[in-house]
Amino acid sequence: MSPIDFDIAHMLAGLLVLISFLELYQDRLYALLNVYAAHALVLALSVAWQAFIQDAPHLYVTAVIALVFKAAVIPVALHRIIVRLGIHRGIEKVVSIGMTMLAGMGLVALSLVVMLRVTQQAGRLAQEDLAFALSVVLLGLLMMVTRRNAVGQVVGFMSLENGLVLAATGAKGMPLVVEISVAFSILIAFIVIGIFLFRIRERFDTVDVQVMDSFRGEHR
Amino acid sequence: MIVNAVTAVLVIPAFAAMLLAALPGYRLTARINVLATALTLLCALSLFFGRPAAGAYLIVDDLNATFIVLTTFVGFTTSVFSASYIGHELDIGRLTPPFVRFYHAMYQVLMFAMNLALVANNIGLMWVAIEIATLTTVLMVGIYRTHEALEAAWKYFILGSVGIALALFGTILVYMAARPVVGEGLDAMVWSVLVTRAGAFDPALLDLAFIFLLLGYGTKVGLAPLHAWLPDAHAEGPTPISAVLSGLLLNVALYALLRFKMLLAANPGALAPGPLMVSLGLLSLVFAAFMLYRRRDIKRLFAYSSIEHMGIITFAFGMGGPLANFAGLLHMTMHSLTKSAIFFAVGHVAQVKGTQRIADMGGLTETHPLLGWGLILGVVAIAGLPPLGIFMSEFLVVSSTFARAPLLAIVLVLGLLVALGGLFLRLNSIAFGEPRGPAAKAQASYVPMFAHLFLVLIAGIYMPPALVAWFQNVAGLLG
Amino acid sequence: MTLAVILICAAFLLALAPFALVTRPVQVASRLIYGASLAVSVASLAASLAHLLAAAPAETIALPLGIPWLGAHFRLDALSGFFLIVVDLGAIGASLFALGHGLHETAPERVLPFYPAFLTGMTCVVLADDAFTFLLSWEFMSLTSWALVMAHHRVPENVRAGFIYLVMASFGTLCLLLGFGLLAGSDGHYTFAQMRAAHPSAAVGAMAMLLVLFGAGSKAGIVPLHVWLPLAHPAAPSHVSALMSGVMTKVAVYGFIRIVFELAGGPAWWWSIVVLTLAGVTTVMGVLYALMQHDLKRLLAYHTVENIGIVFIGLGLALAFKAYDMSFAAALAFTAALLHVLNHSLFKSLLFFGSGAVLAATGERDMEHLGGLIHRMPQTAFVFLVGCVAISALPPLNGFVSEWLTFQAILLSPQLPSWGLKLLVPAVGALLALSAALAAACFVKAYGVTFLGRPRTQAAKAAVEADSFSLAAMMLLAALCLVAGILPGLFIDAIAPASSALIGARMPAQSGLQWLSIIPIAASRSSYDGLLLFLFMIISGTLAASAIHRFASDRLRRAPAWDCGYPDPNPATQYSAMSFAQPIRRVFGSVVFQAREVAGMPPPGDTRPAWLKVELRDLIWDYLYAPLAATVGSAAERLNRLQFLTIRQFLTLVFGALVILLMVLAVWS
Amino acid sequence: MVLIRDLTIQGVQMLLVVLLAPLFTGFVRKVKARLLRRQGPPVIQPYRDLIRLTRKDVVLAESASWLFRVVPYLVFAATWVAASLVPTFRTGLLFSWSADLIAIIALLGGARFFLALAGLDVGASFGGIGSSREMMIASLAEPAMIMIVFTLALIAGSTQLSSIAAFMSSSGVGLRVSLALALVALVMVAIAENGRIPIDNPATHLELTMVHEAMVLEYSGRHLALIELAASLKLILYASVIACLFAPWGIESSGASKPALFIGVAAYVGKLAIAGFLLALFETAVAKMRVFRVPEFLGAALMLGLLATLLLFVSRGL
Repeated sequence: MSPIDFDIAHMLAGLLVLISFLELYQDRLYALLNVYAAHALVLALSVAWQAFIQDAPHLYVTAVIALVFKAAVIPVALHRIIVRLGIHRGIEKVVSIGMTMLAGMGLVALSLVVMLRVTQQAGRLAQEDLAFALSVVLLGLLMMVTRRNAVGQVVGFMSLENGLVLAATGAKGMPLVVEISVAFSILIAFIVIGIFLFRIRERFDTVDVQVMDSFRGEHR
Repeated sequence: MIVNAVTAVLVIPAFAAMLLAALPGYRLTARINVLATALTLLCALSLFFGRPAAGAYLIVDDLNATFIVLTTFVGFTTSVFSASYIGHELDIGRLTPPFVRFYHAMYQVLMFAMNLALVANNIGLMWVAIEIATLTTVLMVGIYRTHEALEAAWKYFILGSVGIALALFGTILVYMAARPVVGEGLDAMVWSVLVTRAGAFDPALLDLAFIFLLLGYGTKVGLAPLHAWLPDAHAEGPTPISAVLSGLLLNVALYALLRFKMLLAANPGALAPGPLMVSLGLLSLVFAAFMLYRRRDIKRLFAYSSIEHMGIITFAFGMGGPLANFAGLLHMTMHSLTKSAIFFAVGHVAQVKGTQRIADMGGLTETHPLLGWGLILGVVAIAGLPPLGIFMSEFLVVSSTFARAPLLAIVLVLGLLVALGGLFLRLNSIAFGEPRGPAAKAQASYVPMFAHLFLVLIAGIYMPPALVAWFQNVAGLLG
Repeated sequence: MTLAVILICAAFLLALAPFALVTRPVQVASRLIYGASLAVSVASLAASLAHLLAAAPAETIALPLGIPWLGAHFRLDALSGFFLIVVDLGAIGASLFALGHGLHETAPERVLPFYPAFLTGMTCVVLADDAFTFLLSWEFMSLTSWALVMAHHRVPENVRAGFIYLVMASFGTLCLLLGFGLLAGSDGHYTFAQMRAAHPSAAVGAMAMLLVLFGAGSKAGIVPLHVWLPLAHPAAPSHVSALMSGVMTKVAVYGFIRIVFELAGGPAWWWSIVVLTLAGVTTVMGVLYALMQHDLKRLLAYHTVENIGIVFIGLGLALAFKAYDMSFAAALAFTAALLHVLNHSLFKSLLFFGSGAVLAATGERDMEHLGGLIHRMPQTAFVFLVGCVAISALPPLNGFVSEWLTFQAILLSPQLPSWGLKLLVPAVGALLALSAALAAACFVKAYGVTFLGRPRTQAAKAAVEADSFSLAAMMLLAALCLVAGILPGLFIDAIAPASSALIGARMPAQSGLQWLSIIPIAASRSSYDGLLLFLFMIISGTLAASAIHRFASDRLRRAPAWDCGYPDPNPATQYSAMSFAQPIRRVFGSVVFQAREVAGMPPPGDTRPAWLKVELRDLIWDYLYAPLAATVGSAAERLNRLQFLTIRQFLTLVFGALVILLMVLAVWS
Repeated sequence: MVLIRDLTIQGVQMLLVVLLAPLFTGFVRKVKARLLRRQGPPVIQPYRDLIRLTRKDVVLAESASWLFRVVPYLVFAATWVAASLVPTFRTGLLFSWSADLIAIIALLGGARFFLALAGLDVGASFGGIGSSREMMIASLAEPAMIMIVFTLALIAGSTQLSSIAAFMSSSGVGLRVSLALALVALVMVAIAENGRIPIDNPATHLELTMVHEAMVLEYSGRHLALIELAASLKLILYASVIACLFAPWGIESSGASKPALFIGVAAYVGKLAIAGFLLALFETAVAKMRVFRVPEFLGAALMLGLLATLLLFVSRGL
């Protein structure tokens, strides 16, 4: 592998982490969706680049899925849902953005420490890829738990999943990557449909607590 | 493809699912459902006598043969139970015919997915199968379309998805660990290859992978604090599904964990998976034990009891060693049989009383003696009282633990005691006291329930040597 | 062969259970079950008596049941033979009693299936020779008796009693399980034969002893683990109460003896301090609790606590002597304990039968609603009186013999080298004497208020004598009480093989002695002859009676009671159970129960009645169990909030678990 | 031959105690009266009372049961048996080995048990008062007594009265603190057990503080006579026990010479006289206490008994 290949891969993966941070930073839904689209775009690029340098043509399929489905269809669909259902445009947060960012930094540090320690045998590419992927996963989770808003959480889950795809493509020669990304796309579609169809607007954490609480768990 | 027993346990449910999706009517479909599960069970039983060699995708070895037989057996009895249960649901109009069709199809898909997860030799395939199983059950949990059911299904879906994502990450990491040793490509995901070469893997990477797998599949197993979906999903779905969830799906997820634990056990440098499993197991046990006390919904009560028992099983496997592993396997089997029997009973109870609220169902032994005593017997079994099978496994777990780690055993014992208290506190207000609620006769088949309990009873007193040898062999495999 | 016979008997009993469900009508089922139980128990008793009296060597049988690679081991030796006799005697009495009494049962379908199974459980505990079989039978015994306690489940108290019972029973089982876990070691040597051969280290032995003390003690009813006992025993049907109090607690004692004296290795001297302290407290607390009761069956149940304390005093002494290799004294103490086991099982069953007969005749357990039954139920009253005398440890009945032997063992304590024991044992002796005297007071109360005086309610006035089966059972036991009281030598000799096996020594042979008296150590030291005393009393009483009737007036007039000239026809003016206990409550109750009496006396001219309220607190419950229950409750309440989190918060839990595990991995070296 | 002789001696002992008992009671009453500067009834008045009572009809309460009629005989028999086993003028009585000191206490306990039952039998309120107080007193007196037995048994190595007496008359005893404490405790117990002042007043009736008299309130005629006789027997029994334990001088031991027997009887009568005098003196000197002070009194006896036992180890240690 030539250094330039490596550098590009590295740069793309790093960019993904950076965009994850950007997502954390957003406080408007539309902006968040846009940033997510960028996230998926970078992922598609990264996967494509991996397909290129690993000489693994099936990865292009994954890249295409990422590009079409995640970078375009889903954000648009979510956009429409927001409009149709009249969801509040702001993002309610549990902790302030600053704190979230700090926590995010901590998570990135944690994932770097963990990954760099454990993957010494793997190639450098895989090593750093994995470190970034883990960061993205953790940041996605962080987003899910710090956003009260359903759409925010869906975006969190999607970026988490992007991290997984990044890891899967980084793992050289891994079979089933395409299948996995298809499976996840279906999963996400389900979530979006769930939000749309069942009008589960704010079930992650409700705005109108009193109404929704009565359906949660055992009746109090 | 040569049709052998292994493919049969996959093909039959898959085919039945398609058939059931297409067929209308209730009586016929319910019978087909039973027939399909019976056939699957027969095929699974034939695995005891001869099994095909492991392929790149499918494998049957001593470990999963046990699981397959257990799964197909409970699947069969549950389908029998489901026939009478769903009939009643149709009668009272809680379910409409289209939904019944959907339900039957999904039931077979679920059986297919679980069997696939069990026979999969490829860790990626296993992951996919478990995901299918999860999604199927999500749909089944939400089948009643009530607010509560949707809420439960949604919660299950979200938490399950996150779990599935974490498990996938772990799977990728295992592949990464295997790749330098086994080489790129499919082989690095084939379990039978992995386990023979695991000694050479990078231990640190395996450790990390195991953490993700533990959390990912642990979510499915229902270990605290990843359990949140479990009680609601059990409570709001149709009871046959609760029985299958508790009796089978949790086992399947645990089975996946065990497979990976074996990888770690085969690697001398890796972190011992024991302590992690032991602590999560104990945490689940103690947590669920306390949660039993404030339950007001009968199905949630037993859902928490499932968490508790999954904790015990995880604990036993975490302790390791032939005795504890044997106990864990035995406990798992006994728990599947008992818990599904309890859910059968609970299903009928909820139907005759028209509610799931414990407060509204007093004096069950007075109004419905057979049902009431069946439920009591089930609770007695699940609380680990003799002469039923769980007593034996708890005996082995506790006594073998106390000699090795006294403090853990004491926590374990306290957890068991608290759980027993919680279960019987609730049972008392269900089965005893002044009768409350309707006393109409139940239109139900008690055969599956008592068949399970009978098996559990027999196992508590006498276990056939062949089965024991089998278990011992598997316990040895688990390390 | 004997063992096989007994096991077949046990299996037969178990097989009876399903017949209870299918046989109709219920009367037939009742006769069938109890009759068959009676017959089987007689057979089993004959077998075990034959084994014990012939001093036959131990027999073992291994069946391919239980833990597969281990099998179920059974063993019949002197100790288990002795306890089998206790179990079978109790079973015979209870079955015979139930042949008549069982027809009064309101919920026979909840009693009949479990009754024979309960007997099987007790038999199997005594015979078990490996840890698994032992615990299985032990917990099976608990479970079946729990079901029997729940027979009258519509009474909320009973449901609560059953709950507490089951939790305590499981606590005990789990303690025993841990104890066995220790003794079995990590290799899983679960058979008693392996444990006997293992010679555990001092620390393991001590831990096991403590665990067994908790485990068996909770079943036997040692204070402070006794709380379930006075709730559960009375809740069951009376013949079952008799079995639970008279026999099941003895099976628990058996468990303690078997494990501590045989499997846990040589005792350390301080074991006996623990046992003796608990036993002394148990004895006195048991009887004080009993004195405060006015529920007849509960009073009897508390007396079981007291008597278990006496048994454990004997066992504690035996441990002390054994620790210092004073095997002769140990044999004396051990024999005293075992004899008391037998005696208590006899008279406690008898008393519970009596209370059952009263319950059947009047529907009342509350003594304050009874009275004057001696007129309506003279035969029951007579046999109940025998039981009362026996349990109050009065000569010439059997209760006195075992307490006397215990005193003799206590008197050997100065020879113990340990100063702690030297000083403790006399104090325990004082407690024992105190409890004996209080027991007498308590049974004067129980008998006097229930059977004597005038009927306090219509129910008591309308009572009828018990049926002949019940009476036969009670008379059988009363006769046995007398026989064991006047011919104790025979019983002591029967215990000797058990004592030789476990202590390594036995009391000198008694049956050959002049006049059948018993001499524990030496004739100059102490001796007792119940037979002679009995004859002596009969002769002198007859002498006095005949002399008076011969030489003086034998005329008799009936007249209203004098009562110092203030007779009141209202039976409520009689002394009640509460008022009888008042002096003792004043003396002991203020400390032990924080008893408070609140009296309200209306001013002169006010026609309202005066009132007196007595408040008693159960300190053990208040300071031990209530906080425990509150802790569990509050923990449950706090944790229960986790049921009502939002999905996001649940996700936070998952996330937190992930981060923590990752951090652990990061710092892992 | 020896058996017949022993039987005779045992018979003499039985007759002796039963004959002396009323006399002893009468003697105490007389001394008390004299100490109070009253003339007092003649010493043989108790005999007259008993004879008169036996001639009278029994008036039985309507609610009384068969137990009520049996109890006097039982009480008398138990007390008599107990009293005939205490060495008075001779140790090693024929049947003395059939019951040791503990058994004697238990026999008395049995007598009290039945008497208390009889108190409850009629169903009148006074009987209940008596029974309940009697059992309360007994519940403290009996353990105290047992502790005294412990002390003596530990010193003498026996609970057999004969052996203890023999040991006490031997030279090996010496003066011991424990023995002194035990003596004091024993006297206190004896006072309580016999219902003497300050615990109970045997001469009163119809007083809220009465114990024994309240129990036997419904008895009349021959029944009452037996009970009264049993009470006297109990008193003389305690006097004899104290005498043979703490003043074992003059008791004939195993030898059977007739002069020794006569010396024994004479010594016994002398000891009884002294005991009776001391009792009367004590009773005139103190006042009756409230019933709820009794536990304190007996609690003190119990403590003394326990202390005596424990001090034994100390004095042995020296």
